[in-house]
Amino acid sequence: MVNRQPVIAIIGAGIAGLEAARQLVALGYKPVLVEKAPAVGGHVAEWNRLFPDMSPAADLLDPLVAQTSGIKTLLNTEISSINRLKDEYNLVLSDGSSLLCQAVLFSTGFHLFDASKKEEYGYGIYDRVITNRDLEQWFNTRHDDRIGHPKAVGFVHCVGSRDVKAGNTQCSKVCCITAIKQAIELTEEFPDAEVYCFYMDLRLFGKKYEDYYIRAQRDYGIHFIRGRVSEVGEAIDGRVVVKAEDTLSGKPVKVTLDLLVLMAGIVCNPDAQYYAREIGVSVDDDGFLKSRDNLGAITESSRPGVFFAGACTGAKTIPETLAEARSAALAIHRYFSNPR
Amino acid sequence: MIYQGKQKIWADYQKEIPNDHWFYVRSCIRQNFFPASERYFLTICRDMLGRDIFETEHHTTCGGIAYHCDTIPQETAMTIVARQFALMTEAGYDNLVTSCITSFGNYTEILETWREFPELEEKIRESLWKACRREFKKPRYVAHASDLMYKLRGEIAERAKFLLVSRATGEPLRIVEHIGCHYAKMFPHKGVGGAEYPCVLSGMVESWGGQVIDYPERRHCCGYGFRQYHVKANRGYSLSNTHKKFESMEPFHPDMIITNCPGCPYFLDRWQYVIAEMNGKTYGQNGYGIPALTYEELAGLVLGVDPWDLGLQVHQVAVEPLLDKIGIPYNPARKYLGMDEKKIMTPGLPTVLKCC
Amino acid sequence: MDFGFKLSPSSAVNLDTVDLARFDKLTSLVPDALTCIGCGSCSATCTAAPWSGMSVRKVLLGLQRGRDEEVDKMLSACMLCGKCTMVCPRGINTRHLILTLCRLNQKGEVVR
Amino acid sequence: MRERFADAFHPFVLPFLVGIFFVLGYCLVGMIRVIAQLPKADRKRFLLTLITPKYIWMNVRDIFLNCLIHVKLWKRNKVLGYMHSSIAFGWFMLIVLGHLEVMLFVPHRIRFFYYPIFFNYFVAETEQTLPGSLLMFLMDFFLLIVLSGITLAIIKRFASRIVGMRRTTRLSLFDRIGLYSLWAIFPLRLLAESFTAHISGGSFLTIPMNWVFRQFLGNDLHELPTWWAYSIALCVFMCVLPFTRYMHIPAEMLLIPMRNAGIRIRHPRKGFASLEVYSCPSCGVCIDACPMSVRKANCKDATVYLNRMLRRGNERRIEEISDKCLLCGKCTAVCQVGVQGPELRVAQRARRKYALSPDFSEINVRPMASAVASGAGGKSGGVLYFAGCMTQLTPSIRRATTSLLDKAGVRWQMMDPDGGLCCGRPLMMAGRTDQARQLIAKNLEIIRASGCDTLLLSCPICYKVFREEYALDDVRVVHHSVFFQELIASGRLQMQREDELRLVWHDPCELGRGCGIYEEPRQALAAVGELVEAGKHHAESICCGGSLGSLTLSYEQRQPMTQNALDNLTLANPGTIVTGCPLCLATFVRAADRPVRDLAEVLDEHC
Repeated sequence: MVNRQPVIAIIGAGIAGLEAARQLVALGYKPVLVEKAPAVGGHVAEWNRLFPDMSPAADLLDPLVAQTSGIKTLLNTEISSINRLKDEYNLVLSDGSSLLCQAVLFSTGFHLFDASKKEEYGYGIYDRVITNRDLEQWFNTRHDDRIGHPKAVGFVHCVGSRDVKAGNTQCSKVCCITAIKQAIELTEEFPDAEVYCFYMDLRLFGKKYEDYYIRAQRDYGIHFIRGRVSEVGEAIDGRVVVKAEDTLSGKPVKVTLDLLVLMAGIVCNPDAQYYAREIGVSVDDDGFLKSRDNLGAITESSRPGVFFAGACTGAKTIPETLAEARSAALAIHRYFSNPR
Repeated sequence: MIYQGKQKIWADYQKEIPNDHWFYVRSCIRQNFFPASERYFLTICRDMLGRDIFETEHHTTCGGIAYHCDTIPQETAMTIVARQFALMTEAGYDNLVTSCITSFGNYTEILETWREFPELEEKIRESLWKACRREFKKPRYVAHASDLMYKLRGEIAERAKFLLVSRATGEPLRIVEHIGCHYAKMFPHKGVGGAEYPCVLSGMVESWGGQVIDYPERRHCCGYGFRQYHVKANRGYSLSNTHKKFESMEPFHPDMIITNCPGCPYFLDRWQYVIAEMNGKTYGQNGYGIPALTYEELAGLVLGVDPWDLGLQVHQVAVEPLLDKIGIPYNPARKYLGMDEKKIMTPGLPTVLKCC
Repeated sequence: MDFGFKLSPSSAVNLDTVDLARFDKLTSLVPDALTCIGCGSCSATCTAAPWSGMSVRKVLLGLQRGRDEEVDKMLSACMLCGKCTMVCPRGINTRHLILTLCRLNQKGEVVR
Repeated sequence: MRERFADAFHPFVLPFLVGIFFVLGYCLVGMIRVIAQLPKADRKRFLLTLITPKYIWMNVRDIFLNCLIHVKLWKRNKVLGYMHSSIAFGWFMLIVLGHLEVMLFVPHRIRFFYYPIFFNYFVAETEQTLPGSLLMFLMDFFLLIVLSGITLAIIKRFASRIVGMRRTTRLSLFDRIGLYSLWAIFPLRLLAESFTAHISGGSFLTIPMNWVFRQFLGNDLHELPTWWAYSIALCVFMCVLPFTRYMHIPAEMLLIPMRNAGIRIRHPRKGFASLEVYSCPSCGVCIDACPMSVRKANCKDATVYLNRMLRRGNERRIEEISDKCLLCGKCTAVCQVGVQGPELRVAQRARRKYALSPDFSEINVRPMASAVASGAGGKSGGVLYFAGCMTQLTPSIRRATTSLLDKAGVRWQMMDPDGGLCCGRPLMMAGRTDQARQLIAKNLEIIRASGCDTLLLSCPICYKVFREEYALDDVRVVHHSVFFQELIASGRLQMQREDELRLVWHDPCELGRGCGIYEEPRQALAAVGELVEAGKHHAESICCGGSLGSLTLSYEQRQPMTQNALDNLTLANPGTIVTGCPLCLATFVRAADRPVRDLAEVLDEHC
């Protein structure tokens, strides 16, 4: 039915959006990337090195950005509203203009859980408490007064994940391996530091993740304590006193740390939820966008012409996100090639 | 410590506290522990700040202790509480202010339960009617007396005769605030400032010139724990928890502890003597203890009430060093004189803990 | 003065003060000891366990939590039958681990 | 024959005299020390055997067969056998014949040590006599034999594969000196005797060489230096001998009588042990044999190196080698001298100091004892089956064993139905004998209580220790392979043979080399299918790599050993690998490409 070149709006120019755009171009379409940030790349652009091979994030991102540089990309552009026409969608953009498209691809990604909501951990209150993102940025910039030269560091897994009280019951999937990656990087940075990981379960499902875990144990001597941190206090010297239960010995443990890293979990991008409601795409009870079918059609919504890629439907690793972006591109291609 | 961080959280936990017209219910145990506190709460609110606070001799316990000791079912506690509400309704009030933290927790818990299970409320209304032919309206606002004091802290500051600063150095006093467990730990949104960083007391301290110190075991229970202290076999456990708090606050050298719960000031005060006897260890400056005051006593001091009228002589830990530090005048001779200016007996001195 | 009750010692483990000398020496001699994931296979299959509560997992944990008496009690129950070595999913040579540990004194020195 | 010199002396004999007295003195002192270091009981026992005709005969025979003829080596490798016996026996004969000559021609010189050695220098031939020329002939003959041996030795040194050895030991400096001086001795003797053959006479070897030399050597100036060289070579060899592997020559001559007397290793460095260490010829046969040496790994941990390190007192290596060993006993099986590598190591482990030792005194086995007692129902006799720790991990063995017992209608009961105590063998292997004794005492209590007359074991590790360390005189301790074979032989178990079933039997170390049980399991298997043999089998079977003997080998290090053992077992491409040890089973199952079963399982399926 491709009587004229259809317009495909891709909301969010993170790796999912960029990869999908790249594939769509390869398939002969002219997608439009809408990004509210001043630059493309999304979260990955903020990351330093990526598990499981410690490869620089730039190695992944730069080629992707280079190959999508020709594609029409609206930066600093938010979407004030979307409305559904017959078999088209009208995006009203923050600059007042509107974008009429035949297909919308949600590559809106995720939001990092706001760690300050877990008040007992004192993020934003104690000087020595930071998040996984803060640490990752420190790896990039080396500027963060909170870090200094720690002798004892703690990682708290599942901050705002698998936590009814935080309104997030699902597992954020990538935090365990991220914590291990960052713990290893910190140990390399500060070899004399004792590093503790407080976990509920270790979920190291991915390729090479387990080897990584073994290395963290044997080669880096990182201490893994099975138990959730209950509360954090501040000692007179400004260091943080962390309390948890070591559930394997059934004893409460207390440790004073120079740095506490909160592994903030992954929640759905609230903008995505808003857009979705506007065009009647349902949001799942975990807060992420609801696919037509979680097995066979994860990239397709219940609405014709609306597609998903990446973390907007749930926590994803980078390979998963890229794979979904590609399959979303194909789904869009199928959508335009087969007459409805 | 990032102060803005706390302010941000406090902003999320503000509760509406009406300015006037309160129905006051007392605590079961405070009158024995620090009798002047409740009295001066009324004096300050009514006489000094001209608020309308009503109380009736007909009110009883709220059943909180019995409930938390598992000696009565919640329905019983609810019926008792319903009766207090009836008294309030009959008196024509709909703001309830409690002197006791456990009562506050109990009232809050019951109202929340009724909100979730209206049929239960109906049942209680029925049993109250059967029991004493009374009916009640639920209070529009339930506050703890410390909430009200928090609300009035500004007015008190305006009338302040003394500020919580060292007269010698002009430095603000270092003050530990201790919040009763039942204040906000059950329902964070019912307490001023929430459960993790409550500002109900720290708010008073700051507006009266003091400096709040935050220490690792700040959140920890004072150790009273109804099931612990009341059973002698568990009393050591009760003591141990208090000890834990003192060990944790020791390096901060606090000038005083301020609390908003009946049990806490009592145990934080008396256990200092017991610990001193057991371990020979004291936590205040040169052999003294750390005075543990109620917020009413503190307000009284700020407003220039005579320490002995505030009943500070019934504290185990001597308050004189604190008074001297602030520069509050007092007459040592009057310390153990009763209302009738006749000498009540002078207590014997402990062997370790230094007292005056 | 006797009040009829006492201060009870805290059951909490203070990781700031735990002495890891023995554990560190052990892991320098048997690095695999670090790779324990506390699965409990060793305890489940242990021949000595029914008699003594022996558990290699708990031994390793106890060392890191400063519970030396428990550790020594468990060690002195081991019969070296080697079943734990057979079942360990991380392939830790638990017999070597135990024998090495038995050679260390509380200060973590190899006795000669 | 007449003497050439009235004083019957020449300075060139001095080096030889120095050497011979030194070596004899050294050995004498050594011998006395070894005997003195024996525990009292052992010493008494040993000295008694020296005057018991039966033992005397045994000793003489063994020394002759082993030290001179090297029969064991012949059986193993003809070339090596010839090489060794030619040198040893040939040299021995040269010495004997030398003395015969002296006694025959100049009897009054027999008291001179050097005379028989340098006979040809000191005498001149007057007339040819039959015995004379016969002796001369024999001398040349044996010299030729020895020389042939030496030639082989030289070839072996530079191309060991030719004589069928993959890896040999690297020689220490002293060993080299000893080796080269040994090589030198006999060619020099040949030269020396050839040079003097026109005076002293000679035979088919020396006479012609003498004639040849005389064609181009005008004078006799070179004669004396050669005799000097010969004497010096002897001196060097004998002086370095105590510090070389050649020490095994004298040591073995004491080792054999001691072993015949049944002396055992009690201390890793003293008495019998030191004798074994010195008896090691460091031929390196144990390197190839050692299951740990697969893929060129752990070559330096073979028994030959343990012996070398024990002689050098390199404590760190001694400890390392002692702890690593699987204690499979194969090195002893292939050793020409029979050095007991495992026993040496266990003795070494037993010397170790521990900060903490097991204590099982708390364990109360009365409940188990009364359980088996009531299980026996007051009746004495019957079979008590002890499954043991490892069988708990391989319940199939336990099921099959008990099922077979039922099929045979044997009255039996379990000793450890819900798990029991360890048999103590693993502790023994770790050198913790006293602790093992505690467990043994506890188990004895249970066994005694059962009143059984047979203790049945499906685990060779248990079997060995029950057999050797438990005082169960009135109770028969039997491994299930033997027990079931008897039941089959006596017809109480009827087997259906399955012709297309190809089975290979893996001899578990503890059962085969450990207890000498090889045939019964094979006979039993032959009753159910076609039995094929592994590449190496019986006493030379290869350890599965799972052995409890090793204290330090990691799982990764063991895997290639297991694989190697499996490759050896599957050479004849059997359908099923059968073993009689739960540990071997569990180890093989992980890596095998075909079914691995316990003997009991296979029998049970065909019964």
